[in-house]
Amino acid sequence: MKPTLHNRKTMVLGRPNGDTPVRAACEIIARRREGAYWTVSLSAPDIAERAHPGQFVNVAVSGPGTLLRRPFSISRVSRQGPAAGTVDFVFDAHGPGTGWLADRTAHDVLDVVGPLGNPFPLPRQKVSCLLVGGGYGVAPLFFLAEELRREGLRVDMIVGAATHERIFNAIEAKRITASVTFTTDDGSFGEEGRVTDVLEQVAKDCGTGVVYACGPMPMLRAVAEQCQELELPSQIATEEHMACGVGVCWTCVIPTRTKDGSVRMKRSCIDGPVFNGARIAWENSRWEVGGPLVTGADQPIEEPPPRPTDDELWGNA
Amino acid sequence: MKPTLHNRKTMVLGRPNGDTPVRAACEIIARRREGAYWTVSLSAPDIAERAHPGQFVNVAVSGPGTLLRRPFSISRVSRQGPAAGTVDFVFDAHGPGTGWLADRTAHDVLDVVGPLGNPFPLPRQKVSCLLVGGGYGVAPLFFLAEELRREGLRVDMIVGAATHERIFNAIEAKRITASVTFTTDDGSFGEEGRVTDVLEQVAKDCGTGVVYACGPMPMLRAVAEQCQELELPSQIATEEHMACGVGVCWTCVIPTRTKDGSVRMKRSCIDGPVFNGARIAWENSRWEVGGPLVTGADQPIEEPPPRPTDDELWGNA
Amino acid sequence: MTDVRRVEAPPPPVSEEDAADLSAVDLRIDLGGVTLANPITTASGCFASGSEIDRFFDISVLGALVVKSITLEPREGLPTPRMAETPSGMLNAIGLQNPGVDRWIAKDLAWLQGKDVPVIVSIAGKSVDDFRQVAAKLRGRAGIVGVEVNLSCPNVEHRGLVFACAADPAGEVIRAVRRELPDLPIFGKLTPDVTDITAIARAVVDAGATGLSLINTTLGMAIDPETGRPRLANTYGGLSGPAIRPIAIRAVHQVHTALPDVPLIGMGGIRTVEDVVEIVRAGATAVAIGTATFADPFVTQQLVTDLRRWMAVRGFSRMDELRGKVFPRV
Amino acid sequence: MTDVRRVEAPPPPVSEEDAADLSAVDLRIDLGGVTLANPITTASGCFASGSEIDRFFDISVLGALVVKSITLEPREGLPTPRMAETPSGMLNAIGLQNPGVDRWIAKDLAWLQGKDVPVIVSIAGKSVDDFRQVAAKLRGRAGIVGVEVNLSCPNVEHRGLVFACAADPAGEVIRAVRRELPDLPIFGKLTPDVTDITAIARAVVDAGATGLSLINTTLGMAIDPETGRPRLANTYGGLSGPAIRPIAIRAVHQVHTALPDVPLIGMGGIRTVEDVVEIVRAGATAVAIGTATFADPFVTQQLVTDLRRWMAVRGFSRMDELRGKVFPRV
Ligand SMILES: Cc1cc2nc3c(=O)[nH]c(=O)nc-3n(C[C@H](O)[C@H](O)[C@H](O)COP(=O)(O)OP(=O)(O)OC[C@H]3O[C@@H](n4cnc5c(N)ncnc54)[C@H](O)[C@@H]3O)c2cc1C
Ligand SMILES: Cc1cc2nc3c(=O)[nH]c(=O)nc-3n(C[C@H](O)[C@H](O)[C@H](O)COP(=O)(O)OP(=O)(O)OC[C@H]3O[C@@H](n4cnc5c(N)ncnc54)[C@H](O)[C@@H]3O)c2cc1C
Ligand SMILES: Cc1cc2nc3c(=O)[nH]c(=O)nc-3n(C[C@H](O)[C@H](O)[C@H](O)COP(=O)(O)O)c2cc1C
Ligand SMILES: Cc1cc2nc3c(=O)[nH]c(=O)nc-3n(C[C@H](O)[C@H](O)[C@H](O)COP(=O)(O)O)c2cc1C
Ligand code: FES
Ligand code: FES
Repeated sequence: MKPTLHNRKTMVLGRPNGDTPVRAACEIIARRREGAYWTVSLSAPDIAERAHPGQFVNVAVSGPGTLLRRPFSISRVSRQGPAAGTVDFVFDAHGPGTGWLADRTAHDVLDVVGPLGNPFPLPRQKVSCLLVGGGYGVAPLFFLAEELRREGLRVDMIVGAATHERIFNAIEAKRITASVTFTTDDGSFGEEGRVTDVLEQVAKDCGTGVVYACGPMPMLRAVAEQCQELELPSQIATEEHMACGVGVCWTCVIPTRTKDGSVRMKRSCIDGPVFNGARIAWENSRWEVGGPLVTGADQPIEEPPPRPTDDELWGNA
Repeated sequence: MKPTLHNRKTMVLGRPNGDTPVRAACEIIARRREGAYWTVSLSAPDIAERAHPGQFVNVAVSGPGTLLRRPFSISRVSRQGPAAGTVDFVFDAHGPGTGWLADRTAHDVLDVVGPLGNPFPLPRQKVSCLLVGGGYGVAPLFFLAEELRREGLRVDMIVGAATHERIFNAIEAKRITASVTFTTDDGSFGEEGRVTDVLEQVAKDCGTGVVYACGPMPMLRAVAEQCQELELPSQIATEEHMACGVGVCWTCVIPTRTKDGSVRMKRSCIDGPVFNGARIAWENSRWEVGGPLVTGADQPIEEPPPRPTDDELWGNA
Repeated sequence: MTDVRRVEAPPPPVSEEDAADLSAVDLRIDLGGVTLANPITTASGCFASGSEIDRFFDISVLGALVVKSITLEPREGLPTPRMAETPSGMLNAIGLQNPGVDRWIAKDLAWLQGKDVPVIVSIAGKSVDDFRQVAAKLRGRAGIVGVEVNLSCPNVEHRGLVFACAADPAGEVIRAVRRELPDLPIFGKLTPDVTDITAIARAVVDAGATGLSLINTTLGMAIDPETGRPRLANTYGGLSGPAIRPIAIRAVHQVHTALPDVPLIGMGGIRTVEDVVEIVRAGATAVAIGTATFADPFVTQQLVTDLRRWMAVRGFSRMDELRGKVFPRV
Repeated sequence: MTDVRRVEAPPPPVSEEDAADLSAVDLRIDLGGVTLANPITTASGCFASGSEIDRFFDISVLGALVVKSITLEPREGLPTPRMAETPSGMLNAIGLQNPGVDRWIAKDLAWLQGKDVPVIVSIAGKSVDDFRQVAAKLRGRAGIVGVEVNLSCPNVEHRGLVFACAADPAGEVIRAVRRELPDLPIFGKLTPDVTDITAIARAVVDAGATGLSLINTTLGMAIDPETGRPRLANTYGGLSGPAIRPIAIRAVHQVHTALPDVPLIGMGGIRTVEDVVEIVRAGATAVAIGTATFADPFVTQQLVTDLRRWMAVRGFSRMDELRGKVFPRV
């Protein structure tokens, strides 16, 4: 039995090499309310070092009878500067696990496994990127936007939510994008409607080459299906109930289509959570698109520009 | 449906009359370490008002999978003065429930049901009282000692524990008694040995008329059996695993002997926890007396003085 | 999940608007021909015969009270320890301690008759004739609206296997009780520890039971790792509490699906109003609260209030809008 | 009770004195003729085929690895949601998703053969012949030290009842597998959802099983009170986790008492070293960890360390000083 503990001081368990997840005791450095959400910053140098946009952390929560961890997308990591070694995530407190998390305060220690899952693949071509986020799904897109900009790519954003309060960090969205369009279901901020009501126009205006999306599953389905109709490549960060988060239980599957057209259930925690939107077999999923979201989808697309193939764009992802 | 909430401000549920238990949200006013134990003071005016020595509170504890409350003897109540409306209990942190309690701090709120159980009956005759306590079982005897002294009765004490560290509050024991004898198993404080090694001599020296005891069950058995041999009336505060604490589950039973000699399983939470020591059918219980505890028990007692009957002493208790 | 244990702040005073909604909710149920004011009852053995909890609140707010199982002779039960806590549950092995039917009638039933609460008497026995004799003594007594037959007792005439483990002995007991009590609703109480609970359910109903109570505890064991001693004096005991709720929901749903017209008293780990709604949706007509009372003596009273509010807020007005209402996933 | 979830500080560096004690502990077990380095194994379906957890630690520290059940044909399993959390437990309905035995041998077994860990292959099927064919394909493969026959699968030839619900079909499956694998230890995996688990256990052993694995999940259900939808797409699912530990301890103790010479792989809610000792005392030879890995991917590795230390501190030196050691209460 070799010890797998490579860093006793900060209580981290895992392999010392840099491409595997670890389990770490992470002190909460800061927590703050942002609109309807909570942001937590953790001191987690081992996770920060290994994390890429689209990955998630799996956090142990407490409370009577709670057993399983709760997955949250990584919304930011700092590798340098005063906050070096921190990992942030953003959450919506609506159930017992997230409720318990909302009661934590600075200096409390969380038990975290991460980073988990496959990150968003970055395009291998110089294309303009449109990031579509709903609710707290916007947060990890900020982390992605940073990386895309570091690669010298144009980033536009569509940020949607039910109400103004649920628009996550509009200021940051404006700061890091070439353009941002807001939508709310009730029209209390930005355009009234859903992200898919503006997607086609925004994509046209911004010369979008690829779409990235994160948010509620019905929204993701609508975005992915619209992208397919618009012949826009998309990468979708999915969300399915996860028991383990590490690939051993097969609870978190998403139906995907292989190249020969058959449907395979892929584990979103290890083969995802990011999937190529065109490969998800949405019609085999339980996610339904709400009525208003699909309007406009049946209009014919004029002048389809030549598009790169998936292989050209993502390699094997 | 009549509301049974009679005091909204402090969140107390129960009947407004003064002889029934309540359920109350109780703020921790203070907690402190005393030797091997923790003392917690709760703001619990409704419980303080109704409590008598020998009764207990049933405290909800948390932690994964914990369901049942934990019973603790009331060690002190204040009805007047600056600490009016407080209820104290003393505990030994050894398991998940008591471990969780040890992590609470001032201003945390505990969910408490009490006061529960039958109190120690006070003698109806002017007798000298010997209080025998083991471990944390000493704490509720302080509450009893106060009441006995208020009745003008002489109070002596035997305080035993495994080690010096586990002798609860020796200073207070000295303060409130006419005499106190300490015993430790390892001789690190007071006499080396068990409480029962000194009981006969102390009782003789102090002219003891009645014995009250609280502590671990094997000690209680030894004390009760020794008292019976010495023809000393005894009142014993028992401790049995309790699921409900309020008399509805029948898990907490103690075998007692009726006047006709048959054994009846009595609920210690509602018919006890205090029982007349001579009525407990110890030989039907699971409690065994450790070897050294019973030495001396087979010496004949000389000159047995005339003793009051149970009825004369306790009435019906 | 939702096993909140802190004392909650009492609900804010009911506004006039709310009050209108609350009064629109009719919690009454028909339980095998008897109308109860609401579906909240007590699980046998978890509420004694009512007087202990009546110290906390007036127990007449409950839909009905199911008392601790009563046997022909007094029983002192098993040695201690009789209980052990387990993750989100507990084990018990009490051994049916009770004063015997005669003393129970004289003392406990007499007290209950002074309270305005419908009583369902749980009866137990070691042989078919035991059950029959207890039933006979209950005939014609005021206040009793039903009998629950605890079929999870060891049958001394049949290798000590519990009656509810096989269709034949379970049916035999019900027939004997039915003969003595032709007009009272009779509920057969089943154990989940069987290969096919619907087969036993069917046999018990065919034998004359009005309805079924499910589930009794499931058999479990715990051992102290240090000493190697079983945590219960009886070695094995019954597991109850939130841990078994998924088993209870499954059993109620299976039996309700097989026998949709049979009234069910559902129980097993019910603690919150969400749990009550869950088991009613699974098919329960009435809901019995057991172990939850140990954690909170007020829980049954609270659930009556909470259920009314839960329904009012969502626009439900009658229990049968919820009972058995499970919708397939799209 | 002891379901600690915080990351614990690592144990202090082992002093020389301690080291002496630790080395005095021999964790080896004999599991049906095969020697394993320690009793800690994985529960089928809770560790995939090892490579995912090998990212966290070297899985060769484990006594053995029981892989996810493999069927003849690839299976994509059931729709989602496939899991729901319950008090101290979870429900799952995966539907035996797996790549089929051929692809499993080519990819997963090949990977495992590169690791130094004994493999027990869990096999499943819809018919007796399904099991037989999978078994035949495993014959003579390196690295495989045993086969676990998942008898808790619905038997399509017999009204969809699971094989382990009756003695005859369970025995038939074992006989078929035994014919194909005359020399390998075979473990029959039983469901607790039967009236008499010892009867099934006996039938499975009589049919040629070397040992038994118990318990599989117990059938449960959860319903969303708001929507009335079952929380699982499959309506019913298997309950696992600490909630069912008392049922597992009881089943292992019952079967070990009835069949003391039969090696048992015990499982069901095991999470801490105290739980491991508890189920070994109940009668388990090896201990499989399931749901606990979901909460902590390191738990199996940790338990090997913890078990050695637990024994050293108390002066135990061999597993058979603990196995089956339950002492009656005085
Ligand atoms: C890859 C991934 C990334 C996520 N990122 C975020 C994030 O950045 N911020 C955020 O607020 N939430 C995120 N979620 C959802 C978050 O995990 C759930 O909201 C959370 O688990 C709910 O726990 P609860 O106990 O508060 O609520 P409950 O709804 O009571 O949870 C009960 C059970 O259902 C599961 N569950 C409930 N909702 C979801 C959901 N939407 N997705 C998956 N499982 C769910 C829980 O894990 C738990 O097992 C993410 C989920 C996944 C799978
Ligand atoms: C009437 C009464 C008064 C008590 N007064 C005190 C007191 O003043 N101070 C104090 O420290 N302790 C007292 N105890 C014992 C105290 O209740 C237990 O130590 C405590 O419940 C242990 O909980 P745990 O989770 O820490 O430990 P664990 O041992 O893990 O508890 C597991 C289960 O066993 C039960 N249990 C364990 N030990 C005992 C015990 N000795 N008696 C009854 N149930 C037990 C617990 O309630 C729980 O259900 C009293 C017990 C009773 C019955
Ligand atoms: C301490 C205790 C005693 C019980 N006694 C009886 C009994 O006498 N008769 C009976 O039919 N069921 C008895 N039960 C079972 C309960 O009535 C109920 O079926 C079971 O506990 C499941 O419900 P719960 O999880 O809400 O407790 C008892 C349960 C407990 C916990
Ligand atoms: C998600 C999941 C998948 C499972 N898949 C299988 C399986 O494929 N074959 C099998 O025999 N048991 C399977 N089981 C049952 C476990 O092997 C084990 O018997 C059960 O979960 C009890 O152990 P636990 O409480 O430690 O999880 C599965 C359990 C879970 C939770
Ligand atoms: S959550 Fe377990 S495999 Fe994905
Ligand atoms: S603890 Fe329930 S009756 Fe005493």
